[in-house]
Amino acid sequence: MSIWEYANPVRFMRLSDRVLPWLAALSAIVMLVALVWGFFFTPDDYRQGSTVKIIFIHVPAAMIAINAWVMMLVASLIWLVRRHHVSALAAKAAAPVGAVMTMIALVTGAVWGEPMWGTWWAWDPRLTSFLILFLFYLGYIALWAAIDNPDTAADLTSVLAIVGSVFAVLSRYAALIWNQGLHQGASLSMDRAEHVADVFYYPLVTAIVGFILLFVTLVVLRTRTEIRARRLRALLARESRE
Amino acid sequence: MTALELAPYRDAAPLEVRDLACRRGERLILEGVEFSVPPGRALILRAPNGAGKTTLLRAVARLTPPVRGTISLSPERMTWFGHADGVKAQLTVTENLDFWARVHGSDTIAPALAAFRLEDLADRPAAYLSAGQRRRLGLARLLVARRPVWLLDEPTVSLDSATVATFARVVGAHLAAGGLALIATHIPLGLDEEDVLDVTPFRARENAERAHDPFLDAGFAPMAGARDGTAQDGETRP
Amino acid sequence: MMALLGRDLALALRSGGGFGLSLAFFLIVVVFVPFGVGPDTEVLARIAPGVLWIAALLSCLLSLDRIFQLDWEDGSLDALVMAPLPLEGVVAMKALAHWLTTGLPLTVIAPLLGVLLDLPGPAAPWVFLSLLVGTPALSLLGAFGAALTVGIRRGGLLLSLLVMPLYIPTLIFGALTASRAGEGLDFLTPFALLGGVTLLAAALIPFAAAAALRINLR
Amino acid sequence: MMPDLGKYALWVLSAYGAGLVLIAALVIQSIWRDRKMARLLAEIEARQKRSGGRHG
Repeated sequence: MSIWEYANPVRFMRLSDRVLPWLAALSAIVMLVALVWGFFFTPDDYRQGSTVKIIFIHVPAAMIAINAWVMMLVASLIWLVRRHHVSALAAKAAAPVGAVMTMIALVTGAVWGEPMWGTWWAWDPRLTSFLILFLFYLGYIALWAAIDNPDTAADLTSVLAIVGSVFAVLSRYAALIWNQGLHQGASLSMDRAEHVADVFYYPLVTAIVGFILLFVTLVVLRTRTEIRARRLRALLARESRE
Repeated sequence: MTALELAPYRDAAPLEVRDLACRRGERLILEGVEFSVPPGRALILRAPNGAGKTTLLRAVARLTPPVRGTISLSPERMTWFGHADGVKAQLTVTENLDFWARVHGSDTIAPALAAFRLEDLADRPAAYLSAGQRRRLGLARLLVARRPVWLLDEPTVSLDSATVATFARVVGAHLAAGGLALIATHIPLGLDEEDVLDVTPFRARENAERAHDPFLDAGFAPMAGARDGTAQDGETRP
Repeated sequence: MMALLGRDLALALRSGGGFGLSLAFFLIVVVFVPFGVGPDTEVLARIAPGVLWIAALLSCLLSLDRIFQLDWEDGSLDALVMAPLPLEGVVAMKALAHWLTTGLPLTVIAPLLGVLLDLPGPAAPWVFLSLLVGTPALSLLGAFGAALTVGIRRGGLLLSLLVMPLYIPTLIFGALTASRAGEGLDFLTPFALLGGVTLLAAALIPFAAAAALRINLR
Repeated sequence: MMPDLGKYALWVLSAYGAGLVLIAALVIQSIWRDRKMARLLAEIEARQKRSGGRHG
């Protein structure tokens, strides 16, 4: 039994039907724990005061924003190579989630930046990169929406995801050269002791796990919606043929 | 009218199609299509609109890759002529044809102009041609391309009977030179060398269509309706 | 190949649509900037390189949808795919034709229009050179966007939405080259990167656009 | 209960507020659309089942 079995829409529906409630409950619990922990039970930072609490939304959202695009790229490649419909539809399903996460990262970043840097918006390379990423999400979603034939749409958006990835990475470096920024370095890395104290580190990791679970839950749910939409389309097409 | 003669095509070979299945969009339209056209013959595809004549032609041309099946000749030996004639209004008749001649590496367009009675119009911009003249110019591309297999989708649509006769004469000369043609049309050209194939029997059957489209799988049915509420409730409850 | 280039150039010049209109649009945008930001020559001089780049980029967008749309509508594209030309080459030639009729004229008049914006003397040649090196990437990426949207009715707006994010590296490096040259700073790094982006686009985009065209023709 | 957020209370609360509202909107939209699609599909399935045994 290989993992590709679940690329069959019917099998995917059966499996996800069983898994989704547990996944949803788990992600809700972890999210709740992380945010309550982060909001109520973490101390203020000596430099940033209570604004440091924003990290528990800002950083996980930003991580999901980037990794959702990576996941879409991988799913697109799988669709192009192996023609598994679920893969293409999962990429489609992930795009709005990624776009909203990007928006959350931008909004919380702006709200965090105002007291810290004294401005709502700085054209700092990292913020700029997220804005650019948001534009890529918009284009990707718009292309899916504009094409009537779903297989054609899956193919074309996959090509766009590949080319877009190359140019998104280029834009990232372009933004770096364009304006060396205000952002602090990675807030979370292997040598965490240097960057984030334990009191922030553990709730932050919990929040990241929670966001990942939320992302997976939403993508599974939305993929189910897309599969149903495809089935609906196929049934209507067959009906109109009679 | 003098008889039209074309230089014979080299290495003439029959077009054999075996067990071809083709799709339009995501749907399987035709399956099990089998036919063979020897050099010097034309096969007329007949069927009501929407039955898949164009789909079949595009599959043979590999414009839409077939789902299954074999086609004995490669697309490099075929020319395509569809509903739209590919004529550029801003270019003259000569420029239009010259372009396709250069693309296909042919050295002369004179025979093509002659065959479609376009010599007198050679320097006229295509914008000033009548609908029939324009269509003839589009069809003249077939002669310039010098390929032995012609795939024609409704070539005689909107043509008057004189132009149809001209066109039939050109197709006749093409066949006499060892070429072959696959023509989707409602109006037979009245050629001596034509056979007719009805596409309707090849329409994809229900179970073949289902096998092609995983979203028509019967396994969906029990879950799509009744059990739906349960799946998402976990999402709202916590 | 040359036949295709010749035909596309002739079509662009005779139809009068793309060629003249892009230049006129470029002129209008550049003229509008002082109306928007005020006639202060110091301010204008500082933003001139960026304004010229943005105006050129927007003018370039206008004619993108013509790259494949007309050939798609009249059936020439089907015939071209069956013709003995690699589709990647067709894409490259069409992008080249677009550049020769849009990017190149824009490049040539940009330093002249710079006069209207008090473009600093040392920046003028670099506005020209950066546009010369950068605009081919705009045409190539535009051809990719045009290939993606060729089957979509009224896809012009979508085309812009898809293509503009892809233009970001070119815009950043191009405008940076020109403005740094004006300020007497190091401009060779962004200039080299600008050339790098164009080369990458030239290497990658014909394949991606040809793939998109094949998908759309199915 | 409420932690003392000091002078940054407004910023912290609005960041959490905005983040949670966006997440909630996404979750609700996802659920709503899935339900709607499931309902539409169920209707069509039922109709096709009624209108002849050939459909599955």
